[in-house]
Amino acid sequence: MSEKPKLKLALYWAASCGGCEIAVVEINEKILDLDAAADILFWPVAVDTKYKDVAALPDGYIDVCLFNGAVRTSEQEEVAHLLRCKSKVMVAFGSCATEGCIPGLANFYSREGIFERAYLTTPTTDNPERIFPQTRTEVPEGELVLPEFYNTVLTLDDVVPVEYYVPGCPPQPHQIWSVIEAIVSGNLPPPPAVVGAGDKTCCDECRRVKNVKKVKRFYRPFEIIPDPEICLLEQGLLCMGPATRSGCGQGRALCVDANMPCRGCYGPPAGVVDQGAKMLSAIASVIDSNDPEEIAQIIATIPDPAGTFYRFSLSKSLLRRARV
Amino acid sequence: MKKISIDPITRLEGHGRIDIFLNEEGEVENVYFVIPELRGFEKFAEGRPVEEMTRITPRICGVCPEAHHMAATKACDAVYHVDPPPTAKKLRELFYSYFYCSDHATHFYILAAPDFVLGPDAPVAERNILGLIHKVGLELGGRVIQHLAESHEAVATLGGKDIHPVAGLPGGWSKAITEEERRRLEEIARRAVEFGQLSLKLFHDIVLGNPAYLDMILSEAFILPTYYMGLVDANNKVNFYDGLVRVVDPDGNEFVKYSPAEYQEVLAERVVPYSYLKFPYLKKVGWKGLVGGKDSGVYRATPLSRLNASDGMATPLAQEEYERMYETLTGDRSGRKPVHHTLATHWARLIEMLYAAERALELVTDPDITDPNVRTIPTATPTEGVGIVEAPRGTLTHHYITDERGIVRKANLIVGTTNNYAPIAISLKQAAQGVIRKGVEITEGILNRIEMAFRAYDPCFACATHALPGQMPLAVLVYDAGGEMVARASRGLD
Amino acid sequence: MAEERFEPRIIGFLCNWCTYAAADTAGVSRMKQPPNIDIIRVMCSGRVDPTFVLKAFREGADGVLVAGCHPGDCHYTEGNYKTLRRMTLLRRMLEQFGIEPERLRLEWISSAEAPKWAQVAREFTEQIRALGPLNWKGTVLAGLPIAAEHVCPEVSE
Amino acid sequence: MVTLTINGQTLQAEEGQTILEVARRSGIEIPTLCYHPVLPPDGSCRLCTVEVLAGSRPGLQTACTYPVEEGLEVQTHSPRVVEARKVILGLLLSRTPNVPLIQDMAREYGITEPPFPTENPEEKCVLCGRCVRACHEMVKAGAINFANRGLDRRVGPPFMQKTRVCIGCGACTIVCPTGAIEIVLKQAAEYLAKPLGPTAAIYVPFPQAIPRVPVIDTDACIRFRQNDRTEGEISDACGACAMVCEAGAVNFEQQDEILDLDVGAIIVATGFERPNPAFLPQYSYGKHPDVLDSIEFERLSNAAGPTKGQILTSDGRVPKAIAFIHCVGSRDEHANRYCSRVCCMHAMKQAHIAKERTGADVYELYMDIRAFGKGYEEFYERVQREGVIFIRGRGAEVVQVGGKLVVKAEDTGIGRPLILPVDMVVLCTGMNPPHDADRVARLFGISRSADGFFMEDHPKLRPFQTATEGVFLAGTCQAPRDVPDTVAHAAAAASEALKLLSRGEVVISPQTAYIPAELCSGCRVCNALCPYNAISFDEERKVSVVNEALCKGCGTCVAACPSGIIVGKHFTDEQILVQIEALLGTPAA
Repeated sequence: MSEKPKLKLALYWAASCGGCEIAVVEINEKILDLDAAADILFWPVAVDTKYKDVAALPDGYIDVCLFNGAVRTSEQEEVAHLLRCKSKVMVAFGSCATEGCIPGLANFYSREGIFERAYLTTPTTDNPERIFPQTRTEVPEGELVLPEFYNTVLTLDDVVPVEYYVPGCPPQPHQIWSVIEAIVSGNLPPPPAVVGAGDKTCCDECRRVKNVKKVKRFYRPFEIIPDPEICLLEQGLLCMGPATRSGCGQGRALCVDANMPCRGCYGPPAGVVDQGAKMLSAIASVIDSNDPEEIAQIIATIPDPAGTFYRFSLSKSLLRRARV
Repeated sequence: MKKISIDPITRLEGHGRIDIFLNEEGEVENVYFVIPELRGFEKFAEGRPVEEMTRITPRICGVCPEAHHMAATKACDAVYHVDPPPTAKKLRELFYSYFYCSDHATHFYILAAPDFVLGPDAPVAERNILGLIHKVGLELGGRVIQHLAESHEAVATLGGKDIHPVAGLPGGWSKAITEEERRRLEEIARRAVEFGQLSLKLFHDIVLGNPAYLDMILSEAFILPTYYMGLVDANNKVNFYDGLVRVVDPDGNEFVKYSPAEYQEVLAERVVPYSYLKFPYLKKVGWKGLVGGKDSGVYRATPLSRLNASDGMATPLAQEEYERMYETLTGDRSGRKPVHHTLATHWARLIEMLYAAERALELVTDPDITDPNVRTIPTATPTEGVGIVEAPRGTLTHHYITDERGIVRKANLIVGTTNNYAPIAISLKQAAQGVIRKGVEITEGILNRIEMAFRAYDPCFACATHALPGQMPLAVLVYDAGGEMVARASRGLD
Repeated sequence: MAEERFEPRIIGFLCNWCTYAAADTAGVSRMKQPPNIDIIRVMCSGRVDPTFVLKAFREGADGVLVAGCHPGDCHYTEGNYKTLRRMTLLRRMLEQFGIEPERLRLEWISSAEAPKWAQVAREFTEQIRALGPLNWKGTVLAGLPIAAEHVCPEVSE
Repeated sequence: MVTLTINGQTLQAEEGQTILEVARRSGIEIPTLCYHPVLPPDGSCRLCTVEVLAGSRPGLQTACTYPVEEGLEVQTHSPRVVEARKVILGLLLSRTPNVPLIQDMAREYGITEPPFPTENPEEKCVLCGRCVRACHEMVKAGAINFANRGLDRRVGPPFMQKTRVCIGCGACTIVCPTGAIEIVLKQAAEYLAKPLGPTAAIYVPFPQAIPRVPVIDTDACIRFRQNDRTEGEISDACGACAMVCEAGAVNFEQQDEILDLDVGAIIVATGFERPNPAFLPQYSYGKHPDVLDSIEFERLSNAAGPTKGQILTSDGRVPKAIAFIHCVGSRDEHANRYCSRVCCMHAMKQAHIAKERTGADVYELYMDIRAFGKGYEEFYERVQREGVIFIRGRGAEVVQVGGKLVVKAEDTGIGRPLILPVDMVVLCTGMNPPHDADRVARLFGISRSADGFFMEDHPKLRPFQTATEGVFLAGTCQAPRDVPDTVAHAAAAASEALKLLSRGEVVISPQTAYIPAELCSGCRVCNALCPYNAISFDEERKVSVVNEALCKGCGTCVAACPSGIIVGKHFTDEQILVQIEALLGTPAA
């Protein structure tokens, strides 16, 4: 790869936790190979780039932009547009940019609800004048500005066209490296496409024994000590594995290996339009009863259907948010 | 009046923007530190099963997800009134110690060390981990990368996943370890202890050995007397996983010592209209605005704070270094506590890293550590609970109130960096006042000196997105009285 | 009344063997029924993937009707029980999305029950009319820049 | 083979046979008392004494114990023999002067008065020991035996006490020639007294039964009851039926067997279940012995039945009035809503027979007469002509008034309540689906209609086919129907099955599910969902596989597949999703 002119790579984050960057660093010694293979534009430590300078770049100057984080503020949307213009290839990197991830759960509530909780009703809050953050604030010395906080968490491809998606919360380092290699060697599939993950579901990588599923009652993870050999769903634990894309563990399902049910961070597999709906359908299907009463009782043992089935994908779901 | 806006990443989320206003004399009039980011975890926690908080809250921060995972796990224990088996507790602390090894190393080598090793005035493009490796040589660089890799490996082995771990649940830990895993973990712990000592040696040689840096550390611009907060064990030794929260006043006297459940009596958070982040302060002292000192409720929760708030370290090597640091920093070598040197935080961080490694070694060689009994099934009706751990960037508090089914009705979170919002703002103002003078040309180096004050806190806003490898993109905008920009220097996309 | 009467948009997923036939007969026998229900035929109510229901709401349906054979009477032995389980769970989840569970209705109508079909069609339409519009696209998702036209910002200076 | 002569007549006989057997076979009469064909001979009564003229043991010998031999020569009525028998009969008559059998035998030999003083004129037991042998040799119970000696000799259980050893089989009463033994034990008495049930433990279910072979009621059969005693080991008790069956057809070892057959078509003809009218308490069924259901009446009027076809009340009288109540448990929201389709006609048939055989007043209490079949209406008219009284009005209640049965009903013709005193009530019951029809349905992948009968694939066009290709329905398992309709239905099913077999292949609908193996992750969520077991799991490749020959295309698995890879041909997700978009894209109708 060294013959070719060095690749111009940009990493950028919006509404995310930073785990995606940490994951990039966790390619460990390979970080040096990355350094050798590509020029990293504003991976902010790496280069000094002003907004102006970026804006001044010719469109498509950047080869690949790895964009992580959801779009939650006016500022993030604006930058997404800018980077889209300057990048040949836009990659939604990680669960947030791809499907909203856990911060997307905020879509069950409104901006007002969130503000009220954060700035008024939390027990430690001290806010006698009932102040809320403002996009513009006059202070004695002048004016201070804040970006607008959207009512709904959006995904990157809501606001700009995206060529590739790298799922995962976070994308696992071995997958990141495979993606980087693909980028550097130009072996990317035709867009739009999901890269850095499998085509099947977690169950394919999961090492537990799977049998015919019939569930009489669902359990919460702390309620039972599951058999380490058998499929967790069969033991009544709501495991999102069946409706979750494979790829997190090389030949295993990471969370399930730790005796904890999958929560779906790699998003839906290829064939699935709406991860939550599919998981709901599967879960309901394995309920072992035909009696309406009993069915209701069994379903009552599922504490939080929406928050479980859409743990990571609410922002990309069909309904996208709750009506509040 | 002139306005200098140190404007890191104006349009970037998860970072701060610093507006500095100058008076006609060109002196710093005032400083505003703005956080344009909010995600609302406290709201959407509502309606979720409380045990899921251990898997939801880590997404507050991908840099210290282990801290949120652990705080949530402990809060869940409290909510369900359940006491985990001893081995479960040990596994949790073991996991947490490896996490400290990795997190402190990440911060020191990737954020801080470049400043000291390469010098504050080195070109930005070099002032990063790669530059560092070139400077100190691949051998040490390799050790750094190996140490990070290994401590991540340990965290993953114990927690199921290294970033956003999953093993914690009310009443225990989902996964016991095998003897084979234990042996590998011990090996990692032993190397981590060596690495901790090596890092301190590096700090001594390069930083303390260099009078320029020592002066900088000791200089007025980087001294801020405040209250200090930290978690301590029964003997008032630093502890990250469990214990009581101790707060000492700027003179080092114990101000309060509280259990997690009592946090509401001690802490309050001030809302301001120009930032999405609230300013926590000590309720009893009260909110006096952005000033330090004994009369202001402003406190700090950093590695240095933890050391200030404690009576020492629970492991021998760390304790030795602890004493050395205080002797060095108290002008009269009295070893008196507390010390207020913001930049000494780096030193404290390395001491904590060594402690974490030693602690890990203690735990991983504990005969019970491979005991398969790591779960207690909760039986009590869930109600309410508070969980507190020391996140690397400050005391982390999770508070949940649930219904009888264990569904979260209310949640309150005071995350690590948030504790330091006020002191950071103050430090920035000090630093600015220290370096920005009439007629001084604002160079990149000037900026970096201001930023160093900032970086000492290892800020991670909204326990938030962390510029990685970690440096705050920063821009200084110099405006004249008319508000016209007259000078600018910046780094990062702004 | 002055303002125009609200005409609900309803999607009906009908089992080929019972309700679809019933609806057919109802039509052929000139039974009075509202035009608000648009019918999608499936071989069995068990084919109705919750995705379809959510899709219908997302695309603007104010109500969704899923109808199949009476319990014990399923052409495929027990597909309708699976439907019962799915719709029960789905209704509960819709509540979490702020959608009244009544907007999703499950009915058992055999091929012989054309009058019942007509009656359900009338009832359900009125019920939804009473609940008022849902119009997800037009309200909840309104104003989101979803798949909005991407325009490059002006290059300053 | 040996040759012998009896009374000068030369006969062939087999080794091991006794003189008695040979004589009887050849129609030569020799009186016997203690002899019983299924009991080992005893020779105790000596009535069968004959005179052996030539043989190994010449002189007077008991024919029942003397085995034939080459050149044997026997006289059965020589003067010596007659003298001997007179003495024996004299003694017997003196012991049991009032037993008709003994009196008759004695009279034949000219003895009318007991030659000796009589101990006890009521004595019936002749101490022949048949009962003892039956109890020991046959029943293997050994509950009774001889006790005491000489004049005090008698038969009974140990110490003449009730004994647990007796199983109350009643065998002793059956073999006793003089009726000296009376059974007091309930169980056996009840069994033998069952009014309409079989009269023995081995019987032919009904004369038209095919195959027409007897069956053994193992609950009643002595041999099987003794099995229970010997913890399941085959006991050698009784076996009388086997001894007398010259074809040697009786086989006690026969067991139920489960056979695996590879077949190309299956005809389900599991029939209906006879409703028990007891669940309609107003009809007093089971409370009064003369309230019968149709099947019981059929049995009663059956020439091969317990009464040889005489229609009698439980106390053996010829009824003077009989009421037939139609629609019992049919057309009734408390029971089956549907019409039994058969009870009108069988009620009329039974009324016809009742009228014919008893001349009683016969009432038919009906809701509507449904005589829809060929010749049915005509039969209806005929029965009316015969004087059967038809009253339109459902029989409301059957009560006992002073031991007599009274039927309450309403005559809707004249709009008056009606009270009919009768001797016998016949409840015309209909047909229920078998109680375990659901299990059968699941087994064959058949569905059931709301009434519980198996559901045909199409009410008009595929009335005996099912949704499962190759599985057909015949007769009342699909719906109540009478004999001609059942025959037609069954024949149609049979011919359809043959069509299938001759074609050698099954036509399946194209709407099937398909799993692309390369995409399946083997979570097995779909496995339990298929009502036709069309989805199997390939342990090798760890993927689920659809057998398209079994799949009916309902799409349940498609909707359930969490990885969204199962394709529902002709009803794919894509197709349905665009339908939704199209429908909602257009303005409301």
